[in-house]
Amino acid sequence: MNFWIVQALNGLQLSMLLFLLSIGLTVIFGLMHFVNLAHGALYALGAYVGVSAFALTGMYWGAFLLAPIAVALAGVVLYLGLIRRMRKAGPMNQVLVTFGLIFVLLDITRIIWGDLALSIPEPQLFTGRSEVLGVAYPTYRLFIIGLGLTVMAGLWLLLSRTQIGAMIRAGVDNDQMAACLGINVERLFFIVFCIGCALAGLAGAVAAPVLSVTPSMGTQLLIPVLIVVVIGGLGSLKGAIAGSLLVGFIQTFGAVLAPQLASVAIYALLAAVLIFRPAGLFPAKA
Amino acid sequence: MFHQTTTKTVTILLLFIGMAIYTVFAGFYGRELVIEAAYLVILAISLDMVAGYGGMVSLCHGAIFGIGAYVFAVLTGMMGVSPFIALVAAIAASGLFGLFVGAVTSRTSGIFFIMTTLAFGQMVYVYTFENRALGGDDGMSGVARLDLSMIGIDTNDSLQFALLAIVFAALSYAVAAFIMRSGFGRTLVGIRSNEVRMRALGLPVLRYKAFAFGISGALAGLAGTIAAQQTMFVSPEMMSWMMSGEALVIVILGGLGTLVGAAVGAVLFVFLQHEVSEVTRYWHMVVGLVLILVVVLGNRGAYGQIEHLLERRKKVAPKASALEVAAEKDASHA
Amino acid sequence: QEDVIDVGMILPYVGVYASLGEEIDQGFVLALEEAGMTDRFNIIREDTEASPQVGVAATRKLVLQDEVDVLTGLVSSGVLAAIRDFVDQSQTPLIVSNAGNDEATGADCSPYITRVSFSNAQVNRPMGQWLYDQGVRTVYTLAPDYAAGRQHIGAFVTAFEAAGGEVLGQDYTPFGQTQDFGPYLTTAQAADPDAIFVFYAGGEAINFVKQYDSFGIKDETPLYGSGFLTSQLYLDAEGPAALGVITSLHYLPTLDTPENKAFVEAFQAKANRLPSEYAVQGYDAGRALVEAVKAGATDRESIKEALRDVQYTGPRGPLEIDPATNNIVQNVYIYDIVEGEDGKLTQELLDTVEAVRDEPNGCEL
Amino acid sequence: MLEIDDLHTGYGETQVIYGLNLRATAGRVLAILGRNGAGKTTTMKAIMGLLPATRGAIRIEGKDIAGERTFDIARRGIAYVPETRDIFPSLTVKENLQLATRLAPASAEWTMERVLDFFPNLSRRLSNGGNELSGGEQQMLSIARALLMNPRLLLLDEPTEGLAPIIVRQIHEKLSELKAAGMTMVLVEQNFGFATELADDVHVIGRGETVWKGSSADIIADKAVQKKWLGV
Amino acid sequence: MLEARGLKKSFGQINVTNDVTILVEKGERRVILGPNGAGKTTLFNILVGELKPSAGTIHLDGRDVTGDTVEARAKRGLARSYQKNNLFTELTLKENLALAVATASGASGWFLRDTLNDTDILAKVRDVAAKVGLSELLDHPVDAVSYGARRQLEVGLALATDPSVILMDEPTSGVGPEMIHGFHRLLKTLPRDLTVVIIEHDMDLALDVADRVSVLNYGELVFEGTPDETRGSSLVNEIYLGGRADA
Ligand SMILES: Nc1ncnc2c1ncn2[C@@H]1O[C@H](COP(=O)(O)OP(=O)(O)OP(=O)(O)O)[C@@H](O)[C@H]1O
Ligand SMILES: Nc1ncnc2c1ncn2[C@@H]1O[C@H](COP(=O)(O)OP(=O)(O)OP(=O)(O)O)[C@@H](O)[C@H]1O
Ligand SMILES: [Mg+2]
Ligand SMILES: [Mg+2]
Repeated sequence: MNFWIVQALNGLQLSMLLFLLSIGLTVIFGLMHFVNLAHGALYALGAYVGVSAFALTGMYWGAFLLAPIAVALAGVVLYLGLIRRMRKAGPMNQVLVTFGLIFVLLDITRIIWGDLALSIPEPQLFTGRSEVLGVAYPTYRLFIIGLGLTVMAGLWLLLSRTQIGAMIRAGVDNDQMAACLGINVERLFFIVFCIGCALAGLAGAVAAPVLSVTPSMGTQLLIPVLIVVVIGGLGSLKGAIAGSLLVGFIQTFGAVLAPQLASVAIYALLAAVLIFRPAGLFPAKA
Repeated sequence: MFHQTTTKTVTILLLFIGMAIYTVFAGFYGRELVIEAAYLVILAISLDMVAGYGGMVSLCHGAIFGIGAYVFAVLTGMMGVSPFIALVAAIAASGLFGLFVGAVTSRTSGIFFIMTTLAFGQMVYVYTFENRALGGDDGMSGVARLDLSMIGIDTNDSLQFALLAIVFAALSYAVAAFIMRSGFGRTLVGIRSNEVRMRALGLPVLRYKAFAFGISGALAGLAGTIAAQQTMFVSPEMMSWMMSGEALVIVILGGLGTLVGAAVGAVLFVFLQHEVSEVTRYWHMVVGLVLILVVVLGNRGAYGQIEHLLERRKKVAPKASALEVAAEKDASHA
Repeated sequence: QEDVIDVGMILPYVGVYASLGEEIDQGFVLALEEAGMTDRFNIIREDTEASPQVGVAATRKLVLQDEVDVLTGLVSSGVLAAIRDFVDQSQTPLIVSNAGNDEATGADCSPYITRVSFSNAQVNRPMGQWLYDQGVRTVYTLAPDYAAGRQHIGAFVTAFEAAGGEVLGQDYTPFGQTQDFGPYLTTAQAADPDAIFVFYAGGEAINFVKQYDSFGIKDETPLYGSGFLTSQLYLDAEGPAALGVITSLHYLPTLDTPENKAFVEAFQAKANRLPSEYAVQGYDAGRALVEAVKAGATDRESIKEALRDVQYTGPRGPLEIDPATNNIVQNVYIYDIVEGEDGKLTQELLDTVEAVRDEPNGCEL
Repeated sequence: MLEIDDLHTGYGETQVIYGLNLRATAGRVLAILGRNGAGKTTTMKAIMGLLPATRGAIRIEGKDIAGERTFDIARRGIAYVPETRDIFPSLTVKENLQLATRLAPASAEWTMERVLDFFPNLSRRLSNGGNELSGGEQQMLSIARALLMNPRLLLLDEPTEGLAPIIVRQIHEKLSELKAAGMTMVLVEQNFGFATELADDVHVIGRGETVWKGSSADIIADKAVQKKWLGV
Repeated sequence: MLEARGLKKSFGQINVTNDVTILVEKGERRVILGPNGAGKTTLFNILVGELKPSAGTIHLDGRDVTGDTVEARAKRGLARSYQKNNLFTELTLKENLALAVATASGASGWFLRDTLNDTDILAKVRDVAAKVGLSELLDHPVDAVSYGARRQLEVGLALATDPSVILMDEPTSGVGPEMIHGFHRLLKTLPRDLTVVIIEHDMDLALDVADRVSVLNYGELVFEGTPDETRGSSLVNEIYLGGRADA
């Protein structure tokens, strides 16, 4: 029994981590329909900034705060210098440009931080294990679960209580008409992009104590995160949540129940979902 | 829609002739580069057929390329089958796999299509990576090259093999161009433009898409057999999504939906990669910057930009209110 | 004036293995400098990017175009396997400075391939008996699902079962895709073994050690493994989580021998950090070449012959080339991680298994 | 209210409008007529800033807005009903409408309730996706959306297209009410009867220029103009 | 020729098509009227197979096609035009029409011959273009012609497949008076064995060409009759025309 509780927590924890990692992408890719392959690289950048911030402040929370800010700033630079032009250039060109960005960001992190794997320790507050549901579970992982749920709720509120979600979708559907309704699509996307980047940075800082910080961490993550977003269906927060839960639990229980198939499990899942639901599980109304 | 314009003909001829001349004068290493460029040309053309004309952007062409290479490698290396038969079998196998993927993914579109193809590609990759009988992650060596000694070609000679690879690339272009300007190719463009309408006009769209993907897969498989013969070695690396991504980058770099662009992109990519890596260890960054520049400076890819400048649709602009003029004419007849 | 010897160095300088390539390169150069023979050698570097295809191309270029006298390097086994036939056929001596696949000095051995690093089996085999002797009767094993992972674990398991131990379960985690080991750790723990034995390297090693610690399994089930798990390169990143982990490896920077002290000092002066096993492998590749040249070797054929007779005591202790396989014969050290005087983590030597030698395993030289 | 002087505009290298002049007086309805392809829509787009004016001036209450960004123009109180309706497909009907209320003042005349009252078809479809509406419903939604912006100037590009006669009549009544209430409108129509009944002034565009100006009554009387420029 | 019986379709709670039976004879001109949202387009979508009805059968030329795909029905000679333009926007008008002609004639499967260079196909393209008044615009891409021209192309694409039954969804909306006249003339000159079903709001045109008129309201078929009966119907007047006697 305990075994299954812990495994379920493992699944939930992985789901939330995936959610944190993918939410920035969902925001940019799902809402703006902008294919940002460099999301993984931004996440890695967040983790690296986290490492430096930790070294600087000696505190985990320094990393937690500075990483999102720094990556959002990187987002500002990227947006103004590049992304703005690419918004209407079509998905192929976006793929190419952000593919190029991956290379550039990767080498920049290598030049600054080197090739060796780095890491930061868990925050003092969340070391050790805590009792939940009768089992001892690593506290920091519980923190990740909690943070994931918080971000989820926050975004849910933001998108359902304000018109921002609708404005963004309108801008994507038809930016000329959106402008005719007085929406400053350009500025809206700028903000969305920066928020997406900040979330990538946050994910990096959160993942750093659990996963090692390496130059390749971003590329490694890109595929699972894309899978999460696509399985869920573009443009919906609900989809991102469903996608991360599905992928998190399939990965976890795949590893437990059929380890020899673990490596193909998520690809099989992706193929199956898209063959039967060609637009993902929760497609936006389009 | 595809038209074999003068610009295209001249560019592609210059490209292949240039490659051939370079091959003759280059050293051993230069020839290796030419061979690499040649099979990338084929791979990129095969991808451009479906991505550029059919709107089916595939992230499993690396895997299909790898299937061609592996089938060829297993047949010649492990089973001692004649390379000719292996070549045909490899092309058939990758074509069939393409057909299969095309058939099951044809209902999805856009990013969903990309991701489904990625899934199939990765499944092939992971399967190969973990399959000990195929050498697992270590890959497999002992691949044979085509034996063309009866027509006096020694494929073990680097110059002759490189020239042979160029011939294969040129043939592939010719085949692709021929198909793209046929009724089938036109139909493919129609599907890309508006699948729903094609269906309403009576076209069994899914079958056409699957078929196109199969043809493209066969070409990608051919590219794979050349790659396998070049190094006489295959590894799962060839099948990974990075390979597919690279193929896509090549196509966009050269100009999506132009065929010639795919070829130009491949040569450019190989050139860039090797020239820059001579200069700096951080050559990825330079290549990345070039990619970004190409897009920022025109969105059309290197060849696409040239074509645009040369052929800037002379006729495009309808003289204002052509319809109105027509209507007036009509009215006066009535 | 003696002839300059062209050395083709095939290493990954970009990609996941870039830091290893860098270490090996520095070690190699150090050996030449130490011998005062930098002028005798002309190093031509080629990047493999950890991709077999690129590796093959690079090797062919070095051999056919640059016509080097000797090749060295190779981090990934896949690249080694890929170039093996070509190296053998072109009759170019190759000094392997990392890639540990057993076949390279086993069934697929070649007189032209000499390995001064290790074989996967060599590093792990001693742990089988040793663990049993410590009273461990049952283990659960974990490793990434690729050829090297299976070899590392396989050698250990064979030896452990021969000694009388029992393996309760084995999991192979998807290579390069697994970042969260939680589910595997929970499963392993549920099997209730006396110990867990693993092979992980690089980023995976760091993730694994930290996650193992955070799940609190350490208190009940000790962690053993192949020494790459707690290599000098990753200790800083692993932090306190690595304390008490016991592994085996062919080199420790803390070895208390004059040869090692001198080496560590020289390396630190050059690179400003402690050398890892990779640095030593690079060093020994250079040193072996230096020894061969000192013995009068000048071209491909004579280098190949001279390499077989190389024998000296280096930083990792006495070593020689096994004429039966061309693999290195060396000590394997069993060590754990403790907190050093300066508060930093360091390796503490627990036991030494001397002169470990691989069986020919089908190699006929 | 709206004055256009010597407007030149087009699509990229294709010039469509050559020196167009236009006056829409406050509180009156101006109908722009012309054959298919005459450049009516192009003119509307230029007013909204969706196409750049390569020459000439577009003035709203004396202020030149040529070159201003579209959303700024919209915020000046100009609402646009495009001929393609341009409903946002991934938004529900309700969201489509809500977006338009963002900029409206609290005391706005057109509220959600009033609009839904006016188009009961829409109130039954509030939670449907924008692309799930029938063609006519989309047209209604597009008009409703423009009204909800409570504009000072309303640009209507073929507002009756695809509407059943009964709805056309209702819209005619409502637009007449709006006109009576002092709203300025610019109307593009193929429905000659509808346009001339509603409009005070009529401009006819042909080949990218204004080729005829006058009042509704004038053009109703002038069969020659109708035949020459409209093909009626 | 085209016989639909007992068709039902609902989206969520709403019945958009409720037990609709429409029997159209060969060569008949049938006009479908109805207020906005009555379910006219939905009916077309069901007839051509883009929507699956929850009940009912559809026979085309005596053959049950209820289970057939869109493309299969199109191959049997059922063509449609769309209310909302559904064109190959980045292609030229000629390419648009050629695609339609080639698909219908089987040339879309040609591997060796170019459909854009085929005299038969081009002749057919020009013929259709002339019919819908687009001859002057053949070389322009769709996205560079005016809205009215695009509406014409809608009809052109359907005609180009040489159908035996053609469904046209508001073909004249957004089209200027003289083009409407042209279209009116076109309808009159279409071969008499071609079956035509039109959704149309232009009453002058509709009642002039119709052999019979069907009126839908809230998904139900509420009226069917000749044009004269339609003119006289108070029901039609009430729900559709809005008390306008002059229609
Ligand atoms: N995107 C475009 N690119 C190039 N030319 C265009 C474009 N859109 C329209 N045109 C041309 O501009 C001219 C005017 O088009 P416009 O749409 O303004 O006509 P209109 O008067 O609104 O006609 P309609 O009554 O058919 O809507 C037409 O000749 C058309 O071919
Ligand atoms: N996919 C859908 N989901 C939900 N409701 C839909 C969908 N498609 C159509 N409807 C609804 O069904 C009803 C009938 O739509 P339809 O398009 O058939 O009307 P129509 O008679 O063609 O009207 P119009 O003359 O305005 O084009 C409308 O009220 C519409 O909102
Ligand atoms: Mg218009
Ligand atoms: Mg309709």
